[in-house]
Amino acid sequence: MSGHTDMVLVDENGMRIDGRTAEEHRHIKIEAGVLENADGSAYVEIGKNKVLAAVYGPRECHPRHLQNPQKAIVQCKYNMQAFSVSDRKRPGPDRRSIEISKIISEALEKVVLTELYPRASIDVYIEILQANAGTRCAGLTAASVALADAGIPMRDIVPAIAAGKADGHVLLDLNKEEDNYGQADVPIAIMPSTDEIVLLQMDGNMTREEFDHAIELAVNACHEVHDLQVDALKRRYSKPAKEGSE
Amino acid sequence: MSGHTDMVLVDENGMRIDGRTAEEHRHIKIEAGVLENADGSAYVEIGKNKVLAAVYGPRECHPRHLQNPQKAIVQCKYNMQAFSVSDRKRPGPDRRSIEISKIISEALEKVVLTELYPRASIDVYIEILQANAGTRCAGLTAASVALADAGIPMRDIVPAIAAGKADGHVLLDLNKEEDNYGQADVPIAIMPSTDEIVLLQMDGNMTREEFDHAIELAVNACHEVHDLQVDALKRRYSKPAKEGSE
Amino acid sequence: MSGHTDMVLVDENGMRIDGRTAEEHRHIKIEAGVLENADGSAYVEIGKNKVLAAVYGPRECHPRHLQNPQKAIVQCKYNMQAFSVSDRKRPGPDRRSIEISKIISEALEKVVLTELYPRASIDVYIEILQANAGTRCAGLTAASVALADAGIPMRDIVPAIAAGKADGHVLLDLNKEEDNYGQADVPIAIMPSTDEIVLLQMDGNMTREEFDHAIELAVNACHEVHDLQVDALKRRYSKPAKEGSE
Amino acid sequence: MSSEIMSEIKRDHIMKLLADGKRQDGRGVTDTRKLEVEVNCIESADGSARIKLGKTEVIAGVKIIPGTPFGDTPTSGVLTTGAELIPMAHPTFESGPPGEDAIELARVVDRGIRESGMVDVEALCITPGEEVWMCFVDIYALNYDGNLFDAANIATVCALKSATIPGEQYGKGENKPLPITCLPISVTEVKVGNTLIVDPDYDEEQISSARLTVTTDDNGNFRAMQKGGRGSITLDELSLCLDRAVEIGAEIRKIIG
Amino acid sequence: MSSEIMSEIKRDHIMKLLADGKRQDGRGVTDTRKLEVEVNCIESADGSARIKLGKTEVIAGVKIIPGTPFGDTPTSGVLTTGAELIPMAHPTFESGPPGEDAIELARVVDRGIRESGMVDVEALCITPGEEVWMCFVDIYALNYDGNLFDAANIATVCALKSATIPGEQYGKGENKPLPITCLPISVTEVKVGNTLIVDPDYDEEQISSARLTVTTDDNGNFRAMQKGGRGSITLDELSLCLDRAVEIGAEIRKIIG
Amino acid sequence: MSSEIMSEIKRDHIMKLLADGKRQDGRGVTDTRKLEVEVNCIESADGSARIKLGKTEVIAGVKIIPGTPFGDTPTSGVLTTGAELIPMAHPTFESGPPGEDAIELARVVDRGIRESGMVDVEALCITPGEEVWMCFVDIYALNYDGNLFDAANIATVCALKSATIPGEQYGKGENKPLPITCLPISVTEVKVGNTLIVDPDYDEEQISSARLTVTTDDNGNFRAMQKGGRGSITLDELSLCLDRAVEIGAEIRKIIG
Repeated sequence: MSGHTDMVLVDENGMRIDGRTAEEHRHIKIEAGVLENADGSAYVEIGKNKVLAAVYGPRECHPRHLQNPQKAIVQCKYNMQAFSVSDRKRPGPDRRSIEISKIISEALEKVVLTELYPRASIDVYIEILQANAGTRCAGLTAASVALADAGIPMRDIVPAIAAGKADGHVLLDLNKEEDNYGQADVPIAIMPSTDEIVLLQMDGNMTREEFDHAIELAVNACHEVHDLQVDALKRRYSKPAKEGSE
Repeated sequence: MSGHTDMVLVDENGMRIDGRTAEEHRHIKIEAGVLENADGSAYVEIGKNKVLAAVYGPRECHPRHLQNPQKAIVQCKYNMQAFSVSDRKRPGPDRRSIEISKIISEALEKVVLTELYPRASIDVYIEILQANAGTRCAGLTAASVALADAGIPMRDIVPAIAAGKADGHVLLDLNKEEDNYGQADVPIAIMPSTDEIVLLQMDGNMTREEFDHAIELAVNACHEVHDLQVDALKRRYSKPAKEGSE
Repeated sequence: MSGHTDMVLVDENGMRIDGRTAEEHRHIKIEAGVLENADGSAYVEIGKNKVLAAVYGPRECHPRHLQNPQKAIVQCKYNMQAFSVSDRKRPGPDRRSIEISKIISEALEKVVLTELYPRASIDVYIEILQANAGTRCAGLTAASVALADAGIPMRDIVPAIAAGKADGHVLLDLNKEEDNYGQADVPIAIMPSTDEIVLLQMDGNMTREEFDHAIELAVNACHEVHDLQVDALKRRYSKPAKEGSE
Repeated sequence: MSSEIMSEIKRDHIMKLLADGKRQDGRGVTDTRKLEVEVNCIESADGSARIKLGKTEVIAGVKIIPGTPFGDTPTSGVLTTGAELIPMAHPTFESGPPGEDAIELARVVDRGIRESGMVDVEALCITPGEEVWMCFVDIYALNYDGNLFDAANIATVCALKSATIPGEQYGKGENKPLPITCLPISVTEVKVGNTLIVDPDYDEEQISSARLTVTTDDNGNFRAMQKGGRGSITLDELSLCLDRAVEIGAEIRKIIG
Repeated sequence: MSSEIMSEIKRDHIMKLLADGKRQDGRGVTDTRKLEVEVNCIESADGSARIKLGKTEVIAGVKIIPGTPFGDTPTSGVLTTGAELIPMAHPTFESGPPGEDAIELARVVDRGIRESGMVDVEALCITPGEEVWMCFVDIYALNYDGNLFDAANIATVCALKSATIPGEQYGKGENKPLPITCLPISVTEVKVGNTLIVDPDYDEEQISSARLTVTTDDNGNFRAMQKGGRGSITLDELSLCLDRAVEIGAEIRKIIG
Repeated sequence: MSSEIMSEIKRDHIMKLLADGKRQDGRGVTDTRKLEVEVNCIESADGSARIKLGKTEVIAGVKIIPGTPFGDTPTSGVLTTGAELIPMAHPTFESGPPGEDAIELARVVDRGIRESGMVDVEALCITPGEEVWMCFVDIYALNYDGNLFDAANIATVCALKSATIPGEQYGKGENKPLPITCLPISVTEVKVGNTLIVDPDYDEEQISSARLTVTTDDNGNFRAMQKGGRGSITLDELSLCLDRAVEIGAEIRKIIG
């Protein structure tokens, strides 16, 4: 959020530089069951973001001292591939990806029925193949589908999307330019059956009115994302089972 | 120890740049029981040095392979906070702090009745908030008080102080300038009841006579430090117990 | 392998810059039982390469999860000392030494009768004191002798040597200049009783004919190296036992 | 008595109190603990503050050093925030490089400072494209009894507010105060059962399901938020948190202002 | 049924099939699996390829960035290859820095590319001694079902072949294709019992004793080899591998060429 | 027989001998072990020495490389000392980055060299403020049978004494000997029971309570000291150690001088 810019990100007709209105999200593509070895997997594109998620588990929890005798833990690792951003990203976890891994793990742990698998670990791997603002939401969206694809019982399938502010307008689903030169970003994830929030961050500068509007846009859009998640799972189950799982 | 300098560190009247005589130590302030969670703690100022020490234990020893079936081990970690020195110190242990942690651990293990707690660890954490020559002695002085505050049985409460040489004079308790531009530094810690040495280092250039004089100064000053340690503990025990320990 | 050079590495008489013919290896010196503590050890010089190898084991395998209930594992660590190369090498394993450690471990595991020592580890340490092209072969040659010196039953004692190509000629046992400015390098190790290959790498540019010739040279030379290995062990056993092993 | 039974009893006790709107230490659900601030306590730092929030104790120090600007912001100073949960502060904290908790803590504090523009980074330029002041904030937890987010935020804000650019030390002009534009204040609440409580202590954090930190600026605008914990919050709860963050943030700003 | 018994049964099954020259998935011993290549799938990369070799799936991306040449090669661009066996790809892969398997994989792929001169590094010079293009190849295993060596080699070759030098992005002239001189192709075989089989799947690798990777260039010359595994290969077996590497390498080169 | 009982028996044996002023290997309490020194054994180093002190064996190598001076000492060369306790040297040594024992060893050796001014670092200046010779000493324990401190000190002193500044290799003038001003020698004693013994072997170190290393220069002045171990030493014992360090140091200096 630089906040200081003369860049026109929304024109006089309310049109954004990629042709969207304020309340439109980018094109979303979701596919379930895309990897052979993982117990569950999903591929998500949101605009130019390309994300893979894979789930292994419930399986034995490593390291041991993290085991919880009452329930499973969800361990998510979010990773940006070296070529996914405009400057090459040095391999290995940085502080940003450690934080994102933590909040996605927490969001997923709310919806997974962890009490069914004491001592186990449910491992979620999110790989960002291409990043263009919104990867944590794309990653969490993909992870939820991968968990469902793995047959892990959940209270809800979690959709995530960001709203934000750029050029003084509250906008849904910021793209890279809006994120770089805009004034605020609010990624959010909900349980669609209750609209309860399981992930929320905000940075930038927003009045209460702007923020309330952003949340409204994002919650509505989350329901759309959720429909696409369910669609992807339906398509997945109508396909013949993958060869490896016979 | 650069040793090469034209700097006048001791004037014609034997007065040092901070107004002390050769045999005077800097102002010392010791306070016991300064942190809530630790089993014992102490705060020490010696001149511009500001040091916190905390003790946890006896408690289970990690990592396991360090356990001694006959007695407890003392594990000290000495750490300089990033802003404690004039150039910012990069966080994390460096070679100097690893060495200091080792020799302080060894000094303390001599006085703690470790045989009372087989397999246990007594963990001592020394944080240097502000450094101005003499932090290892200040840290060990604080650690001893923190151990006593934690109620851990000891043969003696260990005081530590350095003597050294600057501008050709043997001096007690070098300050930063004397340490930087002087000719020798001799940190020492003793058991005051027997004057046995539990910590000793030396670097620089000293004749036997100079060294003997330095040791004499430092041993005498150790007894003064010890009195201040005992005072601090008396004040501590005359205070009402800390709230957390009711 | 730069491959592009005007440097004359082989003269019109087929003579190399260090006076060897194409099919000659550098001077080789092998000594067994050179270190006191190790269960077995060897020192090898090949030209200007100077290499020490030490063996500890069979002993308990660390880390535990590497234990194999059916047999011992061979764990080799190849290390270049900081001063062994013309630029100082930074201490600690780099990617090259990790790869070399792996392929030497695999080569040795073929010949050691690992099935005699279930769950154990046989630890092989190779230290390069001085490097001059050919250290991995010198290291493996030394390690084999050290294993025999440790009394560990083996199918064969493994010799290793490289062949290569420089200045357009297929040459045995490249020296530093031939390696730097040559066109190919083929390190190889065999079991001399059967000529089976247990280590093979190649990089550079070779036709099939050149490669076949290189292999022929190297396999023949391996037998010579093997004779020197056996000699060293004979000398070792005719010496009085080292004091520490009484 | 096992620690599990202990924590079960403690949980019941806290929940029972909360049912009557009360807390272990006598506070109401929106009351913060006593705040004590000591600024410029570390002379070797260019700015520092040691603060107590109840029994939670945090020290933050600022070092300001000339350095090279980032290529995409050639006229901006650089602001970096690190936090360490040193083992001195709590028996469960371990030695070693910062773990995910310390990293999240530092990043949430950093976002509040950065996004509010508290430090005027443009005024930290020495020579455009070549040299700028780099401002390192290092935060250490000294004693942990809950709500490190707000304690670290307050310590950082106080340390920056009191900081001096050490021009003379580096031959870069005279010393002058670090240019400060506003005071971003975070307010953290946790959800215990269905109750949101402000400035939780350790026990309350342990039994809470979700956490929300909301950072506001002097105008009551939102500058940073972070939801944490393995629970959820409803939209109504979010709204309540936002109201409280503005109100309580203003009170804290008055105390340290 | 224990995994050991399972693997015993699997081994017997595979060995029995091989006795008749057959394999689990119906291939003959010299047949490679179906190869699917998608190039330039990643717009943020300067070149990329995602490939499937049977069920083994690998993505490789190239980033090309201006940098400083090495002192001993002032006019040469720099080529760097890294590989990660991320835990997404197989239940036995673990998080963390590359282990010995990933390092060996990256180095063997790197040697094939480097020694063949596939990328004309002299053409990557911007200002001699001062600035050259640095070419980073990053390889990620996405799904591991054996023969990562060949899969990673193919993905890398395809990614480099499709790569563009991003001159405009850095104000260093116009964009142009990365200069490619040849296509080095590796062919990997493993030894199961006394049979050498090409392009092994996971089960075949698990029961194999030795592995040989042979990389050839467009002329059928040898550019890199790597024997792996705890077994041995005879000179005759080596000869057979070399023949096959030339022949099969040429076929693969045709597919991706 | 368990290793604990073994060590109990060994301890009794050593203590009984010491009561008569004798040691396991026939030495008196102030006798050092046989010293063998081989200098310049490593041609790739700019100076090197491999030494044996009884069965303890250490190699030290020096590399001298042009580099940038530290800002506060623009005309001084740089001296760096590292030590590794590689697993080759003893069954209890482990692979990995230097632990606290290796770090203490390197730092004590370094202090003796540095504080004595053995190497004339002012003579290592190439261009003031810009370029100086950097002198890296790397020490490896090859076989550990006690008293690595003195073995490492001797190896380092011999390696430096034999070192050449490689001016020609870097086009920085002709080769010349590293300028040496004196020979700092450390003498290490340990306390077993109430007896101080010089140059302890492994068994003696194992049962000792305290260790004292004293480094003297050619004039018999003290340059560095380090007390180690979990025991104490009296002021009288200290005095005795200092006397011995001067005397024995002079003998060793003669041997290697």
